[in-house]
Amino acid sequence: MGRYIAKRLGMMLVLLIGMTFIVFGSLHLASGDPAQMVAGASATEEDIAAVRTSLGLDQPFWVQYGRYLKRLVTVDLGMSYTTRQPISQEIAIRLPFTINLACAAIILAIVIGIPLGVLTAIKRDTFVDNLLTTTSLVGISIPNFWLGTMLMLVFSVRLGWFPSGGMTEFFWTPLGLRQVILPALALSTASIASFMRIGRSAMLEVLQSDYIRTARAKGLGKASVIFIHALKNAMIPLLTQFGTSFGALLGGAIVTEQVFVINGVGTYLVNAINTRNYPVVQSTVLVIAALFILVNLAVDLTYCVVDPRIKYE
Amino acid sequence: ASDAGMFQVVITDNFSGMDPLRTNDRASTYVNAQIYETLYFINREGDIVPLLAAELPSFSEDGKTVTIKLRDGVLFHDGTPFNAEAVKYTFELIKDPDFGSARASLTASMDTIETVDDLTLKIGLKYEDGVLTAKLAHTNSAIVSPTAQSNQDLMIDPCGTGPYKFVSSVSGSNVVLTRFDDYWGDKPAIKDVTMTVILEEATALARLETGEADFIPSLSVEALPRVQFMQGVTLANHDSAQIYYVALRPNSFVNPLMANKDFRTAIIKSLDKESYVNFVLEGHATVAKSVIGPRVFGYTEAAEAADIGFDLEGAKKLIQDNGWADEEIHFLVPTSAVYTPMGEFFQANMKAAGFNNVKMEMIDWSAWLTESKTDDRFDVTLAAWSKVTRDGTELLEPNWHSQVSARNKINNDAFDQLVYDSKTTVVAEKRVAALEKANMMLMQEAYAAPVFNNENNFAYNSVKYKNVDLTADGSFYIKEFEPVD
Amino acid sequence: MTATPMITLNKLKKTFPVPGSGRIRAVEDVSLTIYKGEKLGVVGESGCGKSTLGRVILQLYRQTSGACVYYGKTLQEVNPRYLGREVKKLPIYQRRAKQYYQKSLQVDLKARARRMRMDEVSVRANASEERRYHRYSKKADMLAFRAKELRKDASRQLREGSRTVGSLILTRDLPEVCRLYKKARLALKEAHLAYEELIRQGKLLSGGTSNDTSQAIEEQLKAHMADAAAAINEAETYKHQNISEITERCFDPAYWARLDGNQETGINLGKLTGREMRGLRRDMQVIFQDPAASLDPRESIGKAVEEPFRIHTKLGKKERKERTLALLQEVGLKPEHYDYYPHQLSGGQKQRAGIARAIALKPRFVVLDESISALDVSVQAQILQLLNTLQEQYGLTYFFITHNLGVVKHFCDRVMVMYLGGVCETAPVERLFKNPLHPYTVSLLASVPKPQVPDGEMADAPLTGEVPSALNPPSGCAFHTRCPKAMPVCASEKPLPVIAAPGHSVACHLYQADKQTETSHA
Amino acid sequence: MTSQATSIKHPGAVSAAFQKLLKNKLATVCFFVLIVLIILVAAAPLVTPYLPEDTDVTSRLAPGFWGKWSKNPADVMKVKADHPLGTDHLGRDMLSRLLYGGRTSLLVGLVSTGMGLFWGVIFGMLAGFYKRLDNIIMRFMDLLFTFPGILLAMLIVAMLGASTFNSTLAISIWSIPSFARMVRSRVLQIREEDYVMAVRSLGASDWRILFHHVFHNTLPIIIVVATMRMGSSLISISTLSYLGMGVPAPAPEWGGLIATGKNYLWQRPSLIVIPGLAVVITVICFNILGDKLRDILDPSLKD
Ligand SMILES: Nc1ncnc2c1ncn2[C@@H]1O[C@H](COP(=O)(O)OP(=O)(O)OP(=O)(O)O)[C@@H](O)[C@H]1O
Ligand SMILES: Nc1ncnc2c1ncn2[C@@H]1O[C@H](COP(=O)(O)OP(=O)(O)OP(=O)(O)O)[C@@H](O)[C@H]1O
Ligand SMILES: [Mg+2]
Ligand SMILES: [Mg+2]
Repeated sequence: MGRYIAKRLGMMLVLLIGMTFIVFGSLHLASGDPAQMVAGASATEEDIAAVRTSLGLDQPFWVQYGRYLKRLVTVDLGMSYTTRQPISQEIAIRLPFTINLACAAIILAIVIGIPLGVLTAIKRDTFVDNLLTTTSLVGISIPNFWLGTMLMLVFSVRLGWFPSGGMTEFFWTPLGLRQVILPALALSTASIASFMRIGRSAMLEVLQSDYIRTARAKGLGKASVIFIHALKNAMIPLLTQFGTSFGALLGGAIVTEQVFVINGVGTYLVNAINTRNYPVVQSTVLVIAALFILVNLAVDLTYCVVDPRIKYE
Repeated sequence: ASDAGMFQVVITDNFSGMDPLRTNDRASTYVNAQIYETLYFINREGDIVPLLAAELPSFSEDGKTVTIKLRDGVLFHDGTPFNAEAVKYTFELIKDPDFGSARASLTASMDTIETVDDLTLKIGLKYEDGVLTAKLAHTNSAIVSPTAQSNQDLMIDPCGTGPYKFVSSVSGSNVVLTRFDDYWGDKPAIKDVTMTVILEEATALARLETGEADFIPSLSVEALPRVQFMQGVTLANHDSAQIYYVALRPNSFVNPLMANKDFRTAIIKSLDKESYVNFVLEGHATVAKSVIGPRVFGYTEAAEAADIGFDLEGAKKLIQDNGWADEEIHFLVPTSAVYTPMGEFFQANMKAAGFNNVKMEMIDWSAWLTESKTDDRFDVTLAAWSKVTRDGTELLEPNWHSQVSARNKINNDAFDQLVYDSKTTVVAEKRVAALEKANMMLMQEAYAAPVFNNENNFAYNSVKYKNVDLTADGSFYIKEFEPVD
Repeated sequence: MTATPMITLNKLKKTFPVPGSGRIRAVEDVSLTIYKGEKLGVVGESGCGKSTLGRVILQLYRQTSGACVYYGKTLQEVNPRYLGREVKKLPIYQRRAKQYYQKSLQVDLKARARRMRMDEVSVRANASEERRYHRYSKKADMLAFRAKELRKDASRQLREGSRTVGSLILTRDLPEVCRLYKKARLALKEAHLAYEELIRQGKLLSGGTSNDTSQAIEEQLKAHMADAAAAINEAETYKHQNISEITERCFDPAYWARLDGNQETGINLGKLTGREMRGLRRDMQVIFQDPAASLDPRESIGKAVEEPFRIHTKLGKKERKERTLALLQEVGLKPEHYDYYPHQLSGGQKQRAGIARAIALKPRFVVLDESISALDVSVQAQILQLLNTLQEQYGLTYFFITHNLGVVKHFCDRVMVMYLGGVCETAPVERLFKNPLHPYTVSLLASVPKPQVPDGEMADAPLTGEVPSALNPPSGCAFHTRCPKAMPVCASEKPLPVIAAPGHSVACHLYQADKQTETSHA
Repeated sequence: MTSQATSIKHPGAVSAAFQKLLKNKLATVCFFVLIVLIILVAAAPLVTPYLPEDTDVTSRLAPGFWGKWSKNPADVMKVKADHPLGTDHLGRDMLSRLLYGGRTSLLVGLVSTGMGLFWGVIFGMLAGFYKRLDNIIMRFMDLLFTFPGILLAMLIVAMLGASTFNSTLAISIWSIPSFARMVRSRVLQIREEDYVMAVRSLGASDWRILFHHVFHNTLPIIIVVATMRMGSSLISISTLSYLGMGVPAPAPEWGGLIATGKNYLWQRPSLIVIPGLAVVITVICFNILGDKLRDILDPSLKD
């Protein structure tokens, strides 16, 4: 198990470093002169040259990359071109909202997805099963920015049930819950479909197991026991799906935040891309991807607890 | 957030920071106008009145020395006193090329700045400056506290003399202000203010509708039909000094033909600005025929004769005669609720006139600000001008003077001279004459085509607040607003 | 059987890694010579490594160690690149051998020192002394073991070197030898070019009759070959002279002979590059055990059988099809099968398609991996007849893997019996059936169901018990767990093959030390 | 199940699968919807007389045919027979914008799927076939996979600038890893098949084995994955356009139409509902087709 953990950690480190390289390298190639951006619109050639030297932009690529890594280690993500603020601070303010949204969405996905999956398994090959299975395909086919707008149109504009956007509190407060429900719903459709599939296959397995046969033979059919048994069965795929879904939700949150005007890292990133605020783009992408890697690491490590086989690997 | 006493302002533009000397975007101006003050102020009638100054400036015989008396008993938010030192410090900061002022030209005419006594300032000028007083009313020349400026980053931690002082902010997203109790003037009626940035106008409107927002200072035309029917919301407009124009770059590296006046004329003739204003803007603006608009110093009706105007047949003929149909025109359009449809519409216009190869490029507005100044970036672009100073020289000089403007690059000596003439005298008639000529030259030479003079549309919660209004340049002063009862 | 060897296997070994639990030893130290034109039957229980051996010979699996040398083509025809590399490496082999050996001597010294100390300690014996004694003894054993390993390493180096130059690897004048071999190689290269040119012309000019240019080339070829031979001859003069003192055995003529025996005059398949091996593939074919799996499901039979023509010849489309149809007919398929896909054929038909594909280019050596087991009896006979005819026509060599001892009896010339990856017994067919020596062979023959059982033959018990796992085969003789005649030595020591009679070798302790036992069985 | 599983093991599999597909009502509907859509989009000039950029501001924001039944008399008056889906804020015909926009969307989807497929298949085949390359290629793919959702595409657009080509490129790069993974796992299986060894024993070069045998046998899975990927590529391009990083205005694209339509959500919700429905329906059709194809071609993929 120790080796397993060490291997995972090493892998994560390699991925993180590879990622910094991709992010740094790709924006290094980007058009536009960062020195010009920093120096401002009215800067002269000399100003720009001075900025370039002071930022080390005249150094060879590897030196710059090395410095970049060094700064990253101290959680120094640089300065935003537009606000001249440390990016790490700006991200720290916004990240909680993005995570709030992603978490709410994943909870929604689990809470809706798995029971529906179990239902389809119990009603296997009936109309209900076919309908729900096909509907789950619809779930992954709707662009979430559009769904978000539609939800907003219906539930906040027409019906006025929920606020039409913004996020000021976390989802466990009453206000936060009202704020998060529409964006989380818009965001989670694809994940609901995935969790539904897991619920379905886990339940099918349970229904075919000896345990159920004996239970049936004995004449019991305690729904809750079956359900818990199914959940146990679904633990590993559930965890895996949790990892991948979380990534998908983080990615989707970038767009959903735009629709619902949530001041999260997604909005921050999109603005930065539009204003060519490269340091911000760089850091935001890095933070989102690193978060994803960390969540997957956590998932991997949880396997150790859940799946006894891994201990012996 | 439904704090009863909190006045909720929703801004639909990107907000960059709270240093008045370094920010020039609309959202920042909205915020900074509450926190900082200038020496002079242009009121709704267009008259310049003293604000932090005690009286209007007195010029010497030759007009090259100006003495300014300051108001007594003014305090900065950090408790330091406002005095001649502070003004001198601020102006020198603006002058300092290393500082990176948003509008260094505000102090361009100042040669020496001396403090005569604690409340008197003597400024030596390089030339007789007709725009000086107006410039001192510009938010970018707001007076900052020297101690605060040198000790903290005003971008995130502002400190001025204004009626409101800074409480907290979430970078780029909202700013909370509260009444400054040691304010020298009348105390504002509204105590607490939150200004929130919501870029999606639809969402902003939803907030207004649900009462989560009290005031939106600028609304796009698209929003108006919706706001009209909102309960308890008053929609108002105010004609403004803002001018939208099409800028043509005569020495573009993209298409060298831009140097040809007829080519530019053909472009301008193809633009159907009347239809644009009447239909797309649904009449919520007036068609502009002069670069210097009616609400700006330097406007004359005579200048409107120089406007080339929409002439589809003329444009077609020019294009056909010269075989310009396939000439590439690089049309750079900043993305915004106003510019995007305008760009699309004008591109369709140019196409209808026979330009088959108009390459329209959409670019974020703040990126446009920097990139449009680079050389081989565009042939034609859209731009707007709006200044607190509402002075024609202030419009022409930064945008077209060959020494100052990097964007439009007309490099026309005669024009430069006219602009120079317009600013180096305090005699109003002389200034107007020079500005008229320069204005006409811009239009005749097809360097620029005025499109429309904007109306500022704004909406507020009239159940809770009254006296809500904008100034002609579109900004507002919350200290004038009052709660109902 | 006056025979020229076709393929020799030297301590061929193949293991498969099994994730988590070590390695399966599918083929263990198989040494064997396959002669030109013979039909070698290979028998053994399921899983004993027959298929694997066949595939390793054809380099479909790369061997884990050992050598597989092919004599079906001459060196100048192939001119493999590894020769040059090997020649260049000769001094390295020599140097490394020396280093290993020197090191082993040092380790030996240390071991001896330990042992001396141990002896001192052993005189007195209280508890702590005893512990020290054990420590020394353990250490000494370890050192001795290391010395042995190092010496093995040294001789491994020499063995590798000897594959190219035989006992010349021992000479002090190795640089000179290398130079000469390099010269020979360059000549070979020229010869190879000339040979290829000849082939090309032979193909281009129908009938391949020699004209002036090709005669000139032939002459060049001869000249280059002569050059190469001369260079090698000159190198040979260094043989057994000026021997470098690498190991203690260097001056032993018996060792020289062994090293000379290692020298490969054929082509070591394991060292060929993929491209070179591809060139040889048309000579060496395989017909797979599972006909369904060995045909690409998405390729028609015609296409599959045509594939060799596409790969190795420049025949036109029409010609290819003609030949293919002829081939199909030859193996008993109908022309309409040309457009069939594998799933539309019966098992036997698929097998025939596989056979057709393998013999398409008239190979010299064919591995038949239970290729006719799936056929019905009449067709089996037909195919065997066909294989016989082909062999007579083209002098083919067969490596005939089967479970059907009857077929072996009638079809093969020689039989090899395998058990758990190793060779138990190799013998001419009549001899093996008349006089099986290895207990395993005896049981195997006894297991064949016979229509009537003659009374006297019930003495041999048929095979019983489970086949041990190839993951950790039994120590010593692999068969000892099931052997009716197992002796204590069988469990501890691996029997070496011994020549029981001309052409008959057997690996069993029964015949190891004492050859008289051989007769007892008969 | 087993009969299905074996049914893919022959060459007519794809056409046979297609026949089977048409036995499924839902799949048939989807198939024909897509066919109709492609025909409409390809024949756009015949369907509508307007070009997508033709402005007519006098009839801006006209409602579509449904306006006839509107309770609002102003809307009823605005209905124009020749704008069956109404017009946008510049008076451009929505039908033509929808159809020409569909051209862009489908084309970008197709090209990006194709490009992603091309490289994904190459990387997947190399990784699956050569153990030496496996690690390096797949680790790189893992790396690309660590950018969740559309983030990688956004990074690429941020780097290259927004344009139709760049967004196509971004989406295709983004889809390479999932193709590569799928193909690799299939190739790993195929590589161990006897027929691959048989062909090798004939002396076939690796290239021949890879492209004549391995590739052919990965085809079913490639078809399935590509069909489903078409759906996600379409979503991606419309998302990028919505964010202003995809197809630049004024060229119509479904996501871009939604983005502009959003400004008129209250006056003319159809401006956003219609292009949205177009995206959803198209993507659903691709996904359902892919799903059914998977059931038929590769039942092992079904959980
Ligand atoms: N590709 C492989 N990977 C791992 N192990 C293998 C592989 N191929 C064969 N083996 C193992 O090697 C051993 C020998 O297998 P092989 O196929 O050579 O047997 P065989 O003698 O041909 O048997 P049969 O008569 O049943 O065909 C077996 O234990 C088998 O499990
Ligand atoms: N799917 C198919 N399509 C067309 N022809 C087929 C198909 N399957 C079998 N055939 C033909 O039907 C005949 C009988 O095939 P079948 O597989 O039943 O033979 P079999 O009796 O099992 O023979 P074998 O002993 O060789 O396995 C063969 O000629 C074969 O080519
Ligand atoms: Mg076998
Ligand atoms: Mg059969």
